[in-house]
Amino acid sequence: MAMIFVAGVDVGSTQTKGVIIDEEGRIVGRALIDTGANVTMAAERVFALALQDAGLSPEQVVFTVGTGYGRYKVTFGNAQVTEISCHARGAVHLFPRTRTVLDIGGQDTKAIRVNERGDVENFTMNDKCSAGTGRFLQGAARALGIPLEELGPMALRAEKAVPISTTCTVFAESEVLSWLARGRKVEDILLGVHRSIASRSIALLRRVGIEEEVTFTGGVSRNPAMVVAVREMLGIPVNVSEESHYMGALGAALFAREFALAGARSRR
Amino acid sequence: MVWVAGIDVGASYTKVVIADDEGHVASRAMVRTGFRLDEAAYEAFSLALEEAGLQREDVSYIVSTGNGRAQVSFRDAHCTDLTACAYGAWFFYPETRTVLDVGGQSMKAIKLSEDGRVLGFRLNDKCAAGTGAFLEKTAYYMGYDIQELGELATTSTNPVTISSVCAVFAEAEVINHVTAGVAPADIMQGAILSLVDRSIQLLKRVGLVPQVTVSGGIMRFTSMRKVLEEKLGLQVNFLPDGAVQFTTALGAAMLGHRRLQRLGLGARRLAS
Amino acid sequence: MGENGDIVGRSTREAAALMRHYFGELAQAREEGRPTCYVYVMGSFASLLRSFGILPVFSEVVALNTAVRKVAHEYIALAEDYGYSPDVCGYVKADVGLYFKDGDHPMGRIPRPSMAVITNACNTYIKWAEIWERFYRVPVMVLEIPDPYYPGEPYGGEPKNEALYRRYVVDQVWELIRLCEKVSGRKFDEGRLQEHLYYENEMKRYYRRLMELNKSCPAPFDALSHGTAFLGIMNVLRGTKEGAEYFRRTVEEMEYKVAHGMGALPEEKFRLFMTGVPCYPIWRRFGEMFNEKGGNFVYCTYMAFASGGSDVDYDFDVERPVESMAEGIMREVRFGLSRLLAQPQYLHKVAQDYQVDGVVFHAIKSCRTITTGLAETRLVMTHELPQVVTLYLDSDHMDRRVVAEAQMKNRIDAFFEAMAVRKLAKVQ
Amino acid sequence: MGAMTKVWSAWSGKGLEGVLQECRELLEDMSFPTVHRWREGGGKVVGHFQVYFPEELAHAVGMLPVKLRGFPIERKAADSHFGSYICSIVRSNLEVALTKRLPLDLFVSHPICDVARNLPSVWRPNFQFPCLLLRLPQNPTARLALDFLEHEYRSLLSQMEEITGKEVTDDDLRGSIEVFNENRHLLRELYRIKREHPWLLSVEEAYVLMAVGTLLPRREHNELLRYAIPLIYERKARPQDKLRVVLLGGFCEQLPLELLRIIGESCYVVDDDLLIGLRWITYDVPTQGDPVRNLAQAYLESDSFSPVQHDPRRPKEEMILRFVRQSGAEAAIIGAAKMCEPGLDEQVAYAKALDEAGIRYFVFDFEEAMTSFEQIQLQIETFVESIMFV
Repeated sequence: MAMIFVAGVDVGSTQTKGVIIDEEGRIVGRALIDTGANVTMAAERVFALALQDAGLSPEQVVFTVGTGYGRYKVTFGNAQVTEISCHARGAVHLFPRTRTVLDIGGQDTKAIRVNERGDVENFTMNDKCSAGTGRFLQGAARALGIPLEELGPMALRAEKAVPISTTCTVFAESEVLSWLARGRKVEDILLGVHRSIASRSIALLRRVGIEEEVTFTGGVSRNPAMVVAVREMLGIPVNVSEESHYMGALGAALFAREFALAGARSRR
Repeated sequence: MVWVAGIDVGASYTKVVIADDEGHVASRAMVRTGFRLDEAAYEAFSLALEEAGLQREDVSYIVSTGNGRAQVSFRDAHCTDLTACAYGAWFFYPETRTVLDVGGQSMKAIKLSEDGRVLGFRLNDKCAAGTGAFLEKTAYYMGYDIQELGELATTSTNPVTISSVCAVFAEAEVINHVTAGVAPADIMQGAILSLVDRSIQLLKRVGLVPQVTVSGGIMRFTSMRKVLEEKLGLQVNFLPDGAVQFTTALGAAMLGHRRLQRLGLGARRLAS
Repeated sequence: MGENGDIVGRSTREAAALMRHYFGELAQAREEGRPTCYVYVMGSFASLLRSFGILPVFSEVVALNTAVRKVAHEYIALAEDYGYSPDVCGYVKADVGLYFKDGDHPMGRIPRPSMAVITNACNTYIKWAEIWERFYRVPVMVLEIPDPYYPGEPYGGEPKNEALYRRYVVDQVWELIRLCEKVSGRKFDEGRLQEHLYYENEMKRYYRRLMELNKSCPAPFDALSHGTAFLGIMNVLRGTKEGAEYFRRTVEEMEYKVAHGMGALPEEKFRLFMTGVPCYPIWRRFGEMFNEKGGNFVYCTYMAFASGGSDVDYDFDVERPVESMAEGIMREVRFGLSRLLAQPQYLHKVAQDYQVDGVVFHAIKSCRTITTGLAETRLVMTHELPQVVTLYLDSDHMDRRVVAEAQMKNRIDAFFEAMAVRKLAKVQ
Repeated sequence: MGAMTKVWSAWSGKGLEGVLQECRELLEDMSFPTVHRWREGGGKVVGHFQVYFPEELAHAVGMLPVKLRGFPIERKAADSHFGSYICSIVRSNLEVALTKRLPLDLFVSHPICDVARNLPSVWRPNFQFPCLLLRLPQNPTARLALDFLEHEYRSLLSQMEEITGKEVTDDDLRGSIEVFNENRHLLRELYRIKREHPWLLSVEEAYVLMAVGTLLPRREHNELLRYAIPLIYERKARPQDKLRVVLLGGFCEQLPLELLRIIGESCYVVDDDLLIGLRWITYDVPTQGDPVRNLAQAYLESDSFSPVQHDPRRPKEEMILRFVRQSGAEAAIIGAAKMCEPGLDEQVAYAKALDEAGIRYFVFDFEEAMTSFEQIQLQIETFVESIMFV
């Protein structure tokens, strides 16, 4: 019997990610593009690119799960699962002892309690007024005129963090500018920004209860200063994967595998 | 000839206007503000002097304004950009009694007396900040440039409702509409309508008295003007192209002139 | 089907008709200049007011109907133009807007007050009533009810100063009676009060019965949508014969459904419990997001506090109407209020009694009475009842500007995914 | 015994600038050295939420009353206990208690707003010490309001007696009332300086001198004020042409020091409601008769006002106009804390009253935790410019 492949497509507000895995759960293909205005097209394109990356043809993928804000727009998908469930699945797949997942994304931050199978036991998401954490970083980057990916490394060179009081994304820029005007070092301001996001994320984690191990996923987990801040303020080790920005798509693919296998069983 | 200067040290740009006592602009200059506010102010002022063919001593009075107003070490006086912007708008349209200023981060409505004094003012609610910037982001989401958005919106037939005033949630609403496959023109027009609604609300709160003069870049698009005038049921003054960005600096300069008159100092420099 | 068709769904239809009738009565009172009293759902003194022929105007009910009818923003904008902050309670602002629209309301013209009586059940009530004092220049009485002694417990123990508290409240009730005499021009009639209290007792007995019936699996009604209709009638017809009849018939309907194993939904997959108020700006859609996934609200704290604590186990002693009414109101207000404070033990008990799978915490920007304790309650609950999945939503009950439907939907979907996993685990 | 411990002497012998600097540092020191020293001396501590608390009672049983006025602190622990839409002061108060920086033996809140009345139930699951609600009457004209309050005070007193193990006599209470009468007298003196010689003492300086009282035994605060007030009069400062304003909005959550400084730069604040609870009672509480009843009566009869006290005898419109006129102010600055329902509601009524009286005013909102002030400074300066210039 031929190898079975399944796919997960994670349509986020800024980026769309696709992952293809085999029956063993190994990633065989992946792709990442900007979402843009046409969501369905983005989903199709990322799927095509992931296929290309895996060297597969569409027919070889037996099941596709859509996730993320645009999950219902993955028209070629066979099912939809929220990104909360997907991040939980993905995190436990990569770090099997994970019991708590922190996912900081562009629109939402999520704290998720999971069991050993990667099922969501309980979860909580950011408060209304601290929505858009990823945007918060973008705002700071724009205010300082520094590329997004350099924020983390710069913050790591800080001496003393400035206090950043606003949780509101809209005011991130003006608060950063206000510290600049008072002559504070860019590095210290950035560290302040990172610590403020980390501290809010930890408040979220406390709401669901922190049980080790903790895995940090989502785009923002690629930022080294954020990882350091979260580890430091939590006081316990935190898992971070190289694949963390693909975590939602990976989780979706894992769901696709389960659904495909369950379907296959029921057909037998 | 008595020369006065207004220096508007804004978050992104520093603008200078040098004018005579009649309000004729001799020169204008603009530089990026950067982190050293005093230096930016000095640089822009020097450029303006050069363009006007004047020496520093020729300028009798300097008023700084904007975020960095207190950092301009060579000023004679400073005032806030609200006071300066209102006076600048009044200078262009002396019948102005209400000024609306729509910037990227904040929106202001100012009530004026017959001689251009500020009688009252209101800023947007804190949870409705970032409105202008939101419009740009909306355009970006749809894959358009900010310059094209006015044009785009005119083709809208069925604009969406955007009920959030918070830029973060409004953005989520836009994403939602995009995800639902709504036509970009309808989303754009929806965003414009919501911005105009909020401007009108702010104008009402400060107590709208005609004439209304609009300053601020985002309102310069024809479609936006049209919607605003329709909804207000009034003709609205728009500052001429090219002048918009310098209104505040000009206002500061002319306030300087007024101060000179008050002090009876004429062309003599106050201090050096 | 014939018999079913008659009885099933009757309570909803009749509630809608009665509510329309109430608004008609309000409009009529305005035309005829009948005395009216502005009141709130917690501590409304409706029976006492009715005994004087004074029509109680439930300001929260009036306000929320602007949101359900999707015009709340028009009223809120008028209040904000006048100076009220976006952070201020949406009910208050809708009511301020109503003043500026001279009582113009989608359900009919609302009369101005002849007087107002409020309790301290919610502190915003007091600030709100101060606005009436300024706008309408009518007597406003703030009747103080000492707070629950042990927050979080329905009516725990006999506090040390209870005898004094009772005297304090009774004394204030007499003050209120004198005010009603002045406003209505009528003498206090104990017999009429007894009659209204008798009907109020009836209504509350049926109301408690309804809450009890919903412990059945499947539950016969949805505590959010149907429950809100019930508590609406509980308020606006409190102490009336029509109200008692309505609840008699409603209990009949629900008993019938239970006897025939009929639930509120075609298939009750998940039993839910909501704490907080409904999301009126998207009233129908909010319920659908749960119902379409097989989630039925079997209990909602709204039914407790927004009915003025009508589920409290206390019958007025009609033989000593004033004292008993004072004590009843004191218990009801405290009981209602204790549902609003951080309340882990109470939620615990409800979750077990009603066999719930998930709890929805609905925090709203408008109301800090409801919202302050939610996060702490959830925190304690997460630790102590790990088998129950929880969902925390932030929005508003009036202001559509802070209701983000797409974000809400995402969270609700994840909530159901988590509950589905639990259910599966239980079966295996 | 706690009452004997001297907890703070850093200021002694210093000049006025030095004293002010010490006060600022104490207010911003989130390790609460004075409270720890008090406890090390064997004393107990009651943390009470704003606005008013009968501190005389705590003082008489030998407890240090610490006003939970909100604190400038990075929040790590408290935020998971509250959702959005809750003001900053309740978060920072919980933060200092959860992190054990501020050690407490009793927490008391009041039903002054929907959040405050809910606090005992939010705090209770997190602490071993009792968390109570002290009910201050909301119907002060009720016939039994005084009896009610007196009984509430007695219940509180017996709770505190249980904690310290000290039985209080009427003489203890009378002695305590005397100390607080003197404190209020000294604070009135401070405010007289602001009103009559505003150039001698800025709003921020007066505030820090007053606010350290929330962290000290009142005798020590009296000593400090007795020392500092003559120094203020000795100051060499020249009156400036500044706008005289009253500042309202600091009755519960406090304006950050930086914001007070900004306001002080362009205005003379000739009166305000900062920490109004410390000055709620405006006359000397009688020491004859029943001291507990006297205290209760003083609370009910006092002429003070704030958005969280309902009192039909004192319509707030009248109160604010009197407040402005008595201080000889030309304008009013009316703040409200973010998410503070009573403050925000009242702001509107104040504004309308001032409108009708033709008094210029400026309305703003703030947060104790705010760190950027550009917008607010812009508006305050524009406001001042619009009155003083052109």
